[in-house]
Amino acid sequence: MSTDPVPMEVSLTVGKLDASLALLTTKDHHVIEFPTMLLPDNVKAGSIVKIQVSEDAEKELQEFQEFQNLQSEIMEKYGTHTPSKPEVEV
Amino acid sequence: MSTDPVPMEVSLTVGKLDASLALLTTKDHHVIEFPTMLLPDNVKAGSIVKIQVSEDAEKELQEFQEFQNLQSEIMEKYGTHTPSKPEVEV
Amino acid sequence: MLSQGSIPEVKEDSVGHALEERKSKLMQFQDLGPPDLITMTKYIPSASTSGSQSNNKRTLTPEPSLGIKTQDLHTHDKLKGEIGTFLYCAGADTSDPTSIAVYLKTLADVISEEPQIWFGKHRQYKVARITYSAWNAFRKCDVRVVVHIPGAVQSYLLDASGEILQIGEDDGNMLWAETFASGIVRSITMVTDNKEEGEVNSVVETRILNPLMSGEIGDVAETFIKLFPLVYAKGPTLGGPCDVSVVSKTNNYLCETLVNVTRLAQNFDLAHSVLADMLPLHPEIVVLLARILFEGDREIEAIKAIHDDLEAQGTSIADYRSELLCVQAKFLLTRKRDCKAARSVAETAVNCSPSEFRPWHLLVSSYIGLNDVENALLTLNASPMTPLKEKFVFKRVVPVAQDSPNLHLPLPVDVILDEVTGLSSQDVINEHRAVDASLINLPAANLKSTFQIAYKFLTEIVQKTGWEALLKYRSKLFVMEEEYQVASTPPSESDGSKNPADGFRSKRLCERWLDNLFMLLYEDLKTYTLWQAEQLHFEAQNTRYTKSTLEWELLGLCAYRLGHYREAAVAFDRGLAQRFSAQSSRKLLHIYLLQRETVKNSTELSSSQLLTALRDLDNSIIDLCVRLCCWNHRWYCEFSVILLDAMSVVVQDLGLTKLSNEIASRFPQSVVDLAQRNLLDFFANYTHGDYDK
Amino acid sequence: MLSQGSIPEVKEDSVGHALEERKSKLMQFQDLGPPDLITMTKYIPSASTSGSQSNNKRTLTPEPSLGIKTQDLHTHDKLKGEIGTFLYCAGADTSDPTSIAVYLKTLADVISEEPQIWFGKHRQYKVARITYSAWNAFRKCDVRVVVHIPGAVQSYLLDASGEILQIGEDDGNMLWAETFASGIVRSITMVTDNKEEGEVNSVVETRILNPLMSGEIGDVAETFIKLFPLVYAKGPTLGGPCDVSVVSKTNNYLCETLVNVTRLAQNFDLAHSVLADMLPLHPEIVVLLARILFEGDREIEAIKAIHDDLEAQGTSIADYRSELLCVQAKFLLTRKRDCKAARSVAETAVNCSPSEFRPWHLLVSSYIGLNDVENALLTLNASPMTPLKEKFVFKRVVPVAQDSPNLHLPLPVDVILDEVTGLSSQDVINEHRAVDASLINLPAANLKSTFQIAYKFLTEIVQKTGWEALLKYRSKLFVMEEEYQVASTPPSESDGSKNPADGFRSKRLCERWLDNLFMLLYEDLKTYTLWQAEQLHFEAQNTRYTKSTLEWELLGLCAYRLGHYREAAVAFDRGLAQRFSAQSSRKLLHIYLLQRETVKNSTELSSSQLLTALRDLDNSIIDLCVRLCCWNHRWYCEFSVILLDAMSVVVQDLGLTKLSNEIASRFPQSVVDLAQRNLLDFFANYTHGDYDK
Repeated sequence: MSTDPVPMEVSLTVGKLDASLALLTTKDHHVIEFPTMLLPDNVKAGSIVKIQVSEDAEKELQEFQEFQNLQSEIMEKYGTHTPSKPEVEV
Repeated sequence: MSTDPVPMEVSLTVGKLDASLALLTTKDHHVIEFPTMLLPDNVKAGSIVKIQVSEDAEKELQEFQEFQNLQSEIMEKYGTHTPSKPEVEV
Repeated sequence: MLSQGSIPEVKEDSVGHALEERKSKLMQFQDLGPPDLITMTKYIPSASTSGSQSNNKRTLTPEPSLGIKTQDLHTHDKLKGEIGTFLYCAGADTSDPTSIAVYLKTLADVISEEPQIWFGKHRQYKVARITYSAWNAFRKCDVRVVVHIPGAVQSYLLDASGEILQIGEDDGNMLWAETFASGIVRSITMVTDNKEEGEVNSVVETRILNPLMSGEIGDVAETFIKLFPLVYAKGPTLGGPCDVSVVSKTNNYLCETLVNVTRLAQNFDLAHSVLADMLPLHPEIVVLLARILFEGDREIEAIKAIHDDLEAQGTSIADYRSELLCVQAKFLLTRKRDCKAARSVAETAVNCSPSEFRPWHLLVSSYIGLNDVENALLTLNASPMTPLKEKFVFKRVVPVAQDSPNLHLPLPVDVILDEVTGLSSQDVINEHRAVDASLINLPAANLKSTFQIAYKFLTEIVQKTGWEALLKYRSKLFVMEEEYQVASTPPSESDGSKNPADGFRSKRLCERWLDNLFMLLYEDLKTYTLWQAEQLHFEAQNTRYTKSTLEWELLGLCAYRLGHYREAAVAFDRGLAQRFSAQSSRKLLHIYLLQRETVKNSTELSSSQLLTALRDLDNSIIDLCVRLCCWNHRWYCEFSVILLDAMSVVVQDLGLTKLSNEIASRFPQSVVDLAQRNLLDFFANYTHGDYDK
Repeated sequence: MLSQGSIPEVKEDSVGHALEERKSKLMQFQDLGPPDLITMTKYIPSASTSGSQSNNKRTLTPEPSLGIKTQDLHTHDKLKGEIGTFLYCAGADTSDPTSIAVYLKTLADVISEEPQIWFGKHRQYKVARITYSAWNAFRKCDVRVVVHIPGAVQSYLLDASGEILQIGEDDGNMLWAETFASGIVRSITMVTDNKEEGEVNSVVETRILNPLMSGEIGDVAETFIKLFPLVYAKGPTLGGPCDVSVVSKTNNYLCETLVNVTRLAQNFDLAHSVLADMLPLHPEIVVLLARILFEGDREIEAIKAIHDDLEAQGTSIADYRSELLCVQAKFLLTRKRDCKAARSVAETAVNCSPSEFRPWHLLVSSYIGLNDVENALLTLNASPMTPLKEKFVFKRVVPVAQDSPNLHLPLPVDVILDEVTGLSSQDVINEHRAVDASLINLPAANLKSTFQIAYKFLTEIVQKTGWEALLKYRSKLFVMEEEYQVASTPPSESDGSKNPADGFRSKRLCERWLDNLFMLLYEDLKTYTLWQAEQLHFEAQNTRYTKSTLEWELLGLCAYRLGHYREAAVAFDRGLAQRFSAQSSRKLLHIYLLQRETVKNSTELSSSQLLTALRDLDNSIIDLCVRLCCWNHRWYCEFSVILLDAMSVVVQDLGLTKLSNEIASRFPQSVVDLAQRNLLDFFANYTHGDYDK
């Protein structure tokens, strides 16, 4: 049912950059504010960078499970009548 | 002299997304406004994406040369005394 | 107990001016709009006028107002000595024209019943007509009721451009429901939104009533909760708290008011059942349901409701997920101090809604709770601020200068507590003039909205680290834009290889506002430290350390901002020993309530020690509340959520009877009556709390 | 030829009020600040006062003003019938206190020399003192000169908080240089920044002089150009055009003014040599140098300067690269119509500075030139707007209502051209009342700053595509936020696989402002089409199509916005045949100048046809300019860049002598004198142009 993840690749020109943000432009006139920190070292105004984006299904599932676990823990710890629980369970 | 290009890779969670922009957050609390269009299909709120950024030195050089060529053309076409030119050249 | 002394008025330049001014500004009203406006035409009756008018006396039944024109409503033969006056009003019952008319008539009667002291002279005024204008914030129209005395009652409607609208027969109920709800949200929000600022209203010509006690028919809180589903969909029209960047159906002033009204009236069961009925059609209501359950101390049900909803969402993320997670995170943080779980939940909320302040706020708070200073600072820096948003306050519709000769601000003589109601404002002004400028201009005192909250976090962090260590964290984590610019400017002869800005790669830009907060913190810390050192020095020399009440207040506020509550209390206390101050009293009240919590949860006290400590605190709280109640009354304000919330704690300890006796034993009768009316009666007759009656 | 009729005044509520008001607002002045302020204290002399004062007559030499206090300067024994008045002024010579004092004295003499018609009565006023306040925008301080008559001249300085500052001996020259430059930039910018709006100044109580003609000593343009390097570094303090989001050293009002002054005075050589001297220390000056070279028609040098600088930059990108590329792209686009090269250059400029509007603006324009509608729309949509920026206009420092009884607005009777100076404003108001509301409220007329520019592009696109095709492009390229939300809301029963929003992936979100511009365009097109159809219908029936002048003007403006200049000219022409209108005249003037360009470049006309066409156009241009010159004079304004630029074109054709004769043959003497003074004298004596003298 679900399609294979197709990574998107796009080439961008680095415009003005300051300590926090760089302005990147694509060939078809999108502008992206990108954290300077996430750019490779040595990148400066005028550089061209390639950005590849792909979905990380595995990590997604892992995070979802962690979230579910946390929610179960919270429910168990604060959402049940702790005194009455042993009586029912045992 | 110049160091080898080291691609940066970062994992991001997709938050709210609308027709133009998606808000992505990194584990260490950076927020990126990213064009929805550049995300893979099927990505939705809650998805996790991997972004790889690398410098494209080849393309950079190519663009630089194209720019130089354009500037030379402009100079030749509009920046020289066209009538006097043939006399000198031939 | 309405008296002439409780009605502030402003004399109009010409009769009808205030209504015209309001009309011309309807287009500019946003969100909740302005307070209600009352205007009066007063005259001095001669034998002939009073005679000729008594013929056409009519009852207070509203007339249908089809095809009415505004000018018809307000032109009138000019009466002898005729003047126009106006005041603002909040909290009156605006659920239908008759209720409004009854209230207007009461006001008119009070003005007419005896000669009024009017700019130094006695004037036997009669009121020829009196009008009420209430902004319907849902429909963006002005609802107006005019009472002619003697004569008819008329009501009409102006749209935002000032055109008269017909009230459709079938639509009338909905219109009045909205008008009523607008009024409740407005009057409650004005008080609750400005809790931190002491509920101060700068528009002095305003009468503020307790909206939950002013119902002409029926229980206002109950009516409001029951009407809630009718107006729910239009809630976002009313705007929302200043830390919300995009209001949603469950996150706006209407919903905040629902929670506040339910808590004040202790009517959790009704709110729960109303919300539960809405849930199938509006799944996002679970956000409010959980809040109401927590407020009503039904924690387990609340936790289950959140859990079940999240489970049902699965991987398909609902719009309101972030809001729901915030409710959960807040519970974990404030009630359970489970900072680890709160951190995870808040982080997920941030990922869902990175552009909203609240998820970030909870994440910062969790990191502080976990003593993770670095992440606390990083997330604080990343928090999206809302610099353009302001807390809801009343604003003047008709401009009036502070010292306008048209301002009639009588002293309510029905309640006298000398040290409070007799406070000389000239003395206060003189104190102001004499105070050290650096103390009065401490900039952290003026922080607004999200910056105020962010500053609170910074003070919590500095309490853990101290100033020197905080500075080290700052320079480890952040780079300033200027530093970066300097570092990244290429040297004149480029060496072609090394980018000097690379060293900053691991740091991030410190947001300008955060940088500014660091500076404000430095100012506060400097003032605090200097004061403490000075005081120690004086004490060591056995010299008396004297300050004016205002100075003590400013020092107290500085300590309060820094979270040094004990030192703040000392300062407020010393100041209050010299004269009354409303601001010092409110802050001290808040500190006592915090101390009360600490005492109650303390395991180190014997039970008799505990009882004594509680008794002492309760007594101090009662004292402060009653004084503040007098102060508010002196300024035409009969409603304070700060006082009701504080007193409800004491009522739970002592019971109403004992509390009432306690007050009677300490204050003069007029004050006792006021406290009875504005505080105790509320618990006795307008709440579903478990108090003895 | 200054007369009492050319001096508007506002009577103060109390003497000194305007100066106090200005002082209290100094803190709020931003960027260029307010126009200069002149205040006067006038009195009616009696025999005794005039006698007692003549003893201490002094010369106009400024006194040193050390240790002066403001109150000393303005208290004065109260004189008989003493009143205070004020007006604003722009363009006066503020290069030193003596020049200011001379100007003030001239004004005072004009007021005193004969009885003034003052609110219907003749009043023989004398001026006791007269002051001048000029905002030094570089240093953010107010420079004030007071002339006591008879008596001394004093000058002093107020900092932004209203404190008196000492003028240091060594610093005095710099202070006055800045004050002078502030004044020039302010008066030139007010006119050039609002060219599109017809240079309209809404603060009627202002005298506007030609700054380049008002030098008390020396050539103002020359002085300004020579002073430029001294104030250059502080240029960004003055702010910049509304389409600039971050002002830079070479992109701000100071630099714009340099270019405008150089062009007006035709003093390219001086500007070039001054800039060339700055270049070694300030490489970014190449941006201005190239602009000046282009303005002076030294294209080849300009192109070479740009080329060499870019080559020197290599791969290390200078801060000003984007600005320099913009200058190049604009040249390619407007002078060479080389849209392909312009596109490439503009694209590189965008990549350098994606957050600035101008590179995008040039890219959109290139795409339009290339008939690439899709990319034109996409880049238009991507352009960063500056909604918070406004064009520089004069604002009142002292509030005065439109119909204030304190406004003294005399009719300058020295120049009479009945149809212009005698235009009845009541007639215009009546026309206004009678006009169709839909015509008067066409929203595109009120577009500001970058939105105005973006709308221009949209009209250029629709001229190429037509409305229907434009709509198709729109829905092909863009999705509206609402559509996306609807499409991406999951169906109640999720099918778990398909995201219905996927279909929108190839489209982008249409910005709200662009969506709005589409709607405004629709309104304009509807109005235009309806008018044209109606007119055809009337003509077919041989019925006269009658409209008021205001209606013709509104239709003309609509056609003008849509780029239908021929139809616009017809409308303005018909309207002007009925009565004078300044706005219609200015727009028609602009259209004639465009037509003149077209005729000159036409290859289809024989040389005699061409000469006749040019002659006709020149005559029409002269006619409009002279009328507008009278209109401006009637409203106390003697300076218009629109008129100077238009006339310079005609002067180049005819020469000054012929032009002067032409005007003399058509207009009455007073008008001829005015045109000579305000237009022809400028070319003759204040420029370096190649005109016969």
